[in-house]
Amino acid sequence: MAKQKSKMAKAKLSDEAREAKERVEAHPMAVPFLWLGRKSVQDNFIFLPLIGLIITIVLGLVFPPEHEAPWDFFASWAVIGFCAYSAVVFSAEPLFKLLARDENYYGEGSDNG
Amino acid sequence: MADLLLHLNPGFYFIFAGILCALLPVNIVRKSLLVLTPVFAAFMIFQIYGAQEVISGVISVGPQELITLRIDRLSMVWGYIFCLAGVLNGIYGFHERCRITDSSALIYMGAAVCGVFVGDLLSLFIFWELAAISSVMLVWMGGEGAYKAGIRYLAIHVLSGVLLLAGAVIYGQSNGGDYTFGNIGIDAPGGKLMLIAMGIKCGFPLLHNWIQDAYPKASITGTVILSAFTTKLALYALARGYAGTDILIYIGALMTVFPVFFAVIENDLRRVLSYSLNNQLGFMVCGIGIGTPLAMNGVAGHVVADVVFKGLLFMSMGAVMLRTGTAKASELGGLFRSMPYTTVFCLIGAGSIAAFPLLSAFVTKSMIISAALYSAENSHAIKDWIVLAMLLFASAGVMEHSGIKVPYFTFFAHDSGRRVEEAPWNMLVAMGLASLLCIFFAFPWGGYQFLYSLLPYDVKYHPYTGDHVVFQLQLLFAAMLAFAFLKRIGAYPHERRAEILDFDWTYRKLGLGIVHWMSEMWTRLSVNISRVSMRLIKGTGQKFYHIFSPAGTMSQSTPSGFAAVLTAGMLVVTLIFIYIGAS
Amino acid sequence: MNPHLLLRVVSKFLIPLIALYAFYVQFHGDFGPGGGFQAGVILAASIILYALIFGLKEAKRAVPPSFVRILMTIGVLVYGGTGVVTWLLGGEFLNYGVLNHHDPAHGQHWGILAIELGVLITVASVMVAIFYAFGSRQPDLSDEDW
Amino acid sequence: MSLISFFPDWMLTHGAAFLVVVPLIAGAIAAILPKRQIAAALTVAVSFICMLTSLLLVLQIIDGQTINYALGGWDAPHGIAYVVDGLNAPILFLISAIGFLVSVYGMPTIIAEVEPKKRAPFYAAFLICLAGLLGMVVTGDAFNVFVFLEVSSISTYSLVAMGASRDRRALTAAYNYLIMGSIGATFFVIGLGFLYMETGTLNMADMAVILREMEGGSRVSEIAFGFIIVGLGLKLAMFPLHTWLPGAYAHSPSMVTVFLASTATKAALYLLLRFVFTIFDVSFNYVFDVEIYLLAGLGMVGMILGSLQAIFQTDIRRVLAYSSVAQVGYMLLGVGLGTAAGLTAGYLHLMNHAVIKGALFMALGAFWYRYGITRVTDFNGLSKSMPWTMGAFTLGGLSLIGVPFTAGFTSKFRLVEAAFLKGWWWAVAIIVVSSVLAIIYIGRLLLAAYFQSPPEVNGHVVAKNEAPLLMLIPMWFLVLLSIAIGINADIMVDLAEGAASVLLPISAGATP
Repeated sequence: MAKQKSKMAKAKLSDEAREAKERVEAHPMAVPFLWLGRKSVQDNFIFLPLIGLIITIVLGLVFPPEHEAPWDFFASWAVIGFCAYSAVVFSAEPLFKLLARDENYYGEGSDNG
Repeated sequence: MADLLLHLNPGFYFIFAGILCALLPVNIVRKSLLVLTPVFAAFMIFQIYGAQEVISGVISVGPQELITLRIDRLSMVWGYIFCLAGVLNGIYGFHERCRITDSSALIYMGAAVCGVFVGDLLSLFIFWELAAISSVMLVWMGGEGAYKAGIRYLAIHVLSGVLLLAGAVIYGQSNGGDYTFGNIGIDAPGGKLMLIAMGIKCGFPLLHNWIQDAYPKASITGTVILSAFTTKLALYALARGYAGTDILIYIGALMTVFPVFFAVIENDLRRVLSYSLNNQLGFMVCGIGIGTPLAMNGVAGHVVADVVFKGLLFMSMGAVMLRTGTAKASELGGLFRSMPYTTVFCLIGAGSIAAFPLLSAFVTKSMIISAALYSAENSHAIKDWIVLAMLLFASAGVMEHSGIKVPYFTFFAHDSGRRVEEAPWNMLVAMGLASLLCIFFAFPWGGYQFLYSLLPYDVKYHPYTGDHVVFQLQLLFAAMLAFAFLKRIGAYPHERRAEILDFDWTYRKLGLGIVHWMSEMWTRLSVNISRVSMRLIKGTGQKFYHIFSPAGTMSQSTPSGFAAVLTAGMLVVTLIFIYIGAS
Repeated sequence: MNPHLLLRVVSKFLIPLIALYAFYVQFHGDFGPGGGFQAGVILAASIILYALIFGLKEAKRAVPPSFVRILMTIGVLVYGGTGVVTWLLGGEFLNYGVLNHHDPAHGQHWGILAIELGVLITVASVMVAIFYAFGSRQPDLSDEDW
Repeated sequence: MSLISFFPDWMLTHGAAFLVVVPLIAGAIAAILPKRQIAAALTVAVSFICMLTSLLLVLQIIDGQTINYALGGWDAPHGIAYVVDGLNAPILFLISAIGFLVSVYGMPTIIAEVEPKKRAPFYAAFLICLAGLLGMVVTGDAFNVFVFLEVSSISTYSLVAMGASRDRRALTAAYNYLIMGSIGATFFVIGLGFLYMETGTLNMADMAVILREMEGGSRVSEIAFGFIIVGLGLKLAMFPLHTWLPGAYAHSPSMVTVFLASTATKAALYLLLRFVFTIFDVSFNYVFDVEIYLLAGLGMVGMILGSLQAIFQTDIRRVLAYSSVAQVGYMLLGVGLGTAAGLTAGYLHLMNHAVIKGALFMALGAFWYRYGITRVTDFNGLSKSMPWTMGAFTLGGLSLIGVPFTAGFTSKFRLVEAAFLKGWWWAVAIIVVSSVLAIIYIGRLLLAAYFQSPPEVNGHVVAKNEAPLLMLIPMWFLVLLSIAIGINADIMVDLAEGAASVLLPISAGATP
């Protein structure tokens, strides 16, 4: 438990240290938004769409669709979105295996590095 | 004089300016021309086009009349958006000092504008080819790898032009010499040829590879310019000639879906955007296929929106490339620290293409999807519902590649450690303007109404209904959730450098291989043949030489005696002819 | 002892007669057979005879080649000049009728005489010139051999 | 016509005779002039006067008028008439204008090419040749044609022979030409004799009327036609009878080559047109037969074989001489088509070819003048040593090939069009093949001139040595003229159409 805590503290510390370093290098307008780069922020980003999704599903009950598709139910668009997205992402791996070749495959060199 | 200007296709201003630019050594003048010409052209369109269709500038070439100016509600939309894109591109390329890019860009824009405003197929062909030829210069400015891509690009576009011409000639001849460019339809003579020609330029499935091949290899500004015109010109031609052609619905639906899969595995972000471009074109082609006034409005509106937000995305990637030297997702990341403005603009572009409410695609793409929905409701046909499903799937797919992948891997994700400068001011201005437009076109209080007022048909459509907003957001949030979720569980694939095969493999590898193989075979064969053939050729040549050379039989200074005999022989021959003729 | 003594004596007597006959043919041309061309040939024949008998050198002294060349031109000029004169008098080229404004027939006479004279001069001089040209070539045979 | 008002009235009435008489008399005078310079000045002046006179004639006939000038006041059919109409007026102008340009061009070259003693006679012969050519075109009397044909031919033989001081082969060439030319003239006069026997007149217009009344006449007139065609064919270098031409073009002095190439064959071709279409008539079966099979056929054979021969030549003048044989083929094809379009194209090509070939031979003369170049291999790097002359040669060569915006293109294009109209697809193919061959023989020269480096003499690259201005100006005038025709051929086309309308009056009806 303590170990975990110290690990978290360490992570936090390194985040802070990194941010301090970045603050010097970063664009002045970007300074207030450096927290976006924190790991915790990125990890917890998931809650933003989750909350949004829940709200819109609820609102979907308030505003029923005027034109219904045969497959429509109350959260159908959410399901479509989630499934379609996941399908695309999961298809990436096999597709990559199937289609990816070395960058110099056509013998024209890799463009722009 | 002013009267004359009213009969001049506004595209010619671009071409004149382009030729001028080719000769002008002064950079600042060229740049101002690049920005001011579109403004002036747009002003002229405004002057020429009242409310009625305008047809003028008829030039007679031999028996054929070329209508060089025809503005109606359909072409007007394209004309304005091309001018707008011209201005944005002009500002965006302000920092660049390259005479070739400037002049060819202007000529290219001019060709596109002319192509949109001409009234007959032959003129269309001329500008179709001019656009191809002038734009290949932009590809070639991209550096080393671009040369071969440019050649392929040119070959494909010239092929497209040839098909168009062939179809046009067949069509015109069967119409009794009437080449007017109106609704053609797939069943008209030559209609299929022209459809394929436009299909090539539009990136129909299997004909699309030139987009992903050439655009990412063009120069930074080149890509931005290219993205706006060629495919949109082809869309205009489709909208004009093939509105309501059923097969376009399915082609379009297919076009929206397949690029999604390529985009997800592609590493080069400009290539990702090219696939995304293809995918957006799919929506519009589908809309043209549906062909109802609402769908056509959706197409026209989405063209406007697409030129702006796709331009914006390409611009932001261009800015990144300018500063970091690469557009590969695997090499980038965390750039929001260095390029905050670009990040914001890119996010606005991504939001627009993903059709977030209050951003432009929301008010345009939804018209197409609604039209698909209505037609499916009317027909109750399974295939129409499938089309709708494909479109919805593709909408989620858009969210994946353009809405999330492009901005995420560039500006967030794992910090690549690159610390670079913010984009130059002119790029920021161009991107800023484009972002404002993205917002303006979807602005619920006056913005989208303005956009709709430009559209070719008078159809009432309200994008901001409660259910529409809610369900669109549902879709998008679900997609984002899926992204975050997959990322979290580590299922989201890492970006890897690779060359992704597409249909162009058939000609870049298979075709080339066949050619190589055949030439190899030919070499072997010719070793055997050569001895025989060489002897034959040599023999013939020598025989010719013996006959015709100065020392040869034909050329020896003929002795007068022989010449006299020849003359007598000639007399005999003549008399025989006369005898035959007289009797 | 000159082998051609007889020839010389006779030809010396004949040559003026031949020349005179040439002029007879010339001036009689518009009444009877004859005219400038024939007259020119006859006149040339007299000179050529002279050259044959007395040698080319002598003939060239009597009628110098440069003189012959000029005569050729003069003949043409007389012919052409007549035409030009008719022009100047207001007629068509070679329309002799205008030469005498009282009687066109007289004009015709004058004109044809002038023309024939031009022809005579040219033909005679060209004949002589051709003869000179051939005669001036180095002979392949010496004088003794024939 | 406002231009006409610049000429004195007297010229209006007497122009036709004036045109012939002036160079004739001047030729006689030139023969005895003591100094070359005076003779040269006289030649330039006279040819200039001739050019103005013929310009006047062209202006007078341009609205379809015909000028009849009765020589000596004796009216036609009895007297000799000089007739100027749409057919021969442009040729008259062509001959006299080329004569003027050539005499300017010749001023430097004659010094280099002709012995001092022979220079004045050279000019005399040139003027007489000019008079002969003009006379043979202007006259309306068939026998007078023969007279002037001989006048021009005999003076041409001597002109060719005067190239002997440059190249001894000129003598054999002149001799060959003499034999062949005499045969041609004899054939022609035999034909005239037969024709006189048949019709009893020597006046062309009269002959035409009588022959039409006789509906082509008997065997006598048929044989007359055969002799005339062969005789003229020889003069205009119709394909198998062209053997005299390369030698005569290759070895005569440059000025003579230019003059011959641009005018002599053209005048003969004019006579062919005159005899085939106006004196005889294509409605006579035998004429039609000869026209459509023999003239067109031999024209096309000549187009191919002439071009092929041009490719293999090593002497540049022979290259162009054989090319002339090929180009005559084009004109004959136009004649053979027999339609108004074909005749227009053939006539246009006649004029254009005179301009083009004149320019090309002028350039060759300049090459010889500066570097003594006669062989194709000597062309190496000429673009660097004589840029202006080579430029003229290049443009002329392109025009000969028939590149768009040159004179050669306009006439070839019209010829192709005419062949299409008539439905002679194969003729189109042959025109194309011949043009491709032209690309080869001209391209060969251009490649050497532009992509090889100039030869070195004693380790030094030969110095740049441009031709004198007196040669460059006429050369470039012709070259620019050919470009101008290529850009706007309206005037030429009008003239050619006028000529075609003389040949095929509507009343006589076009050939089937």
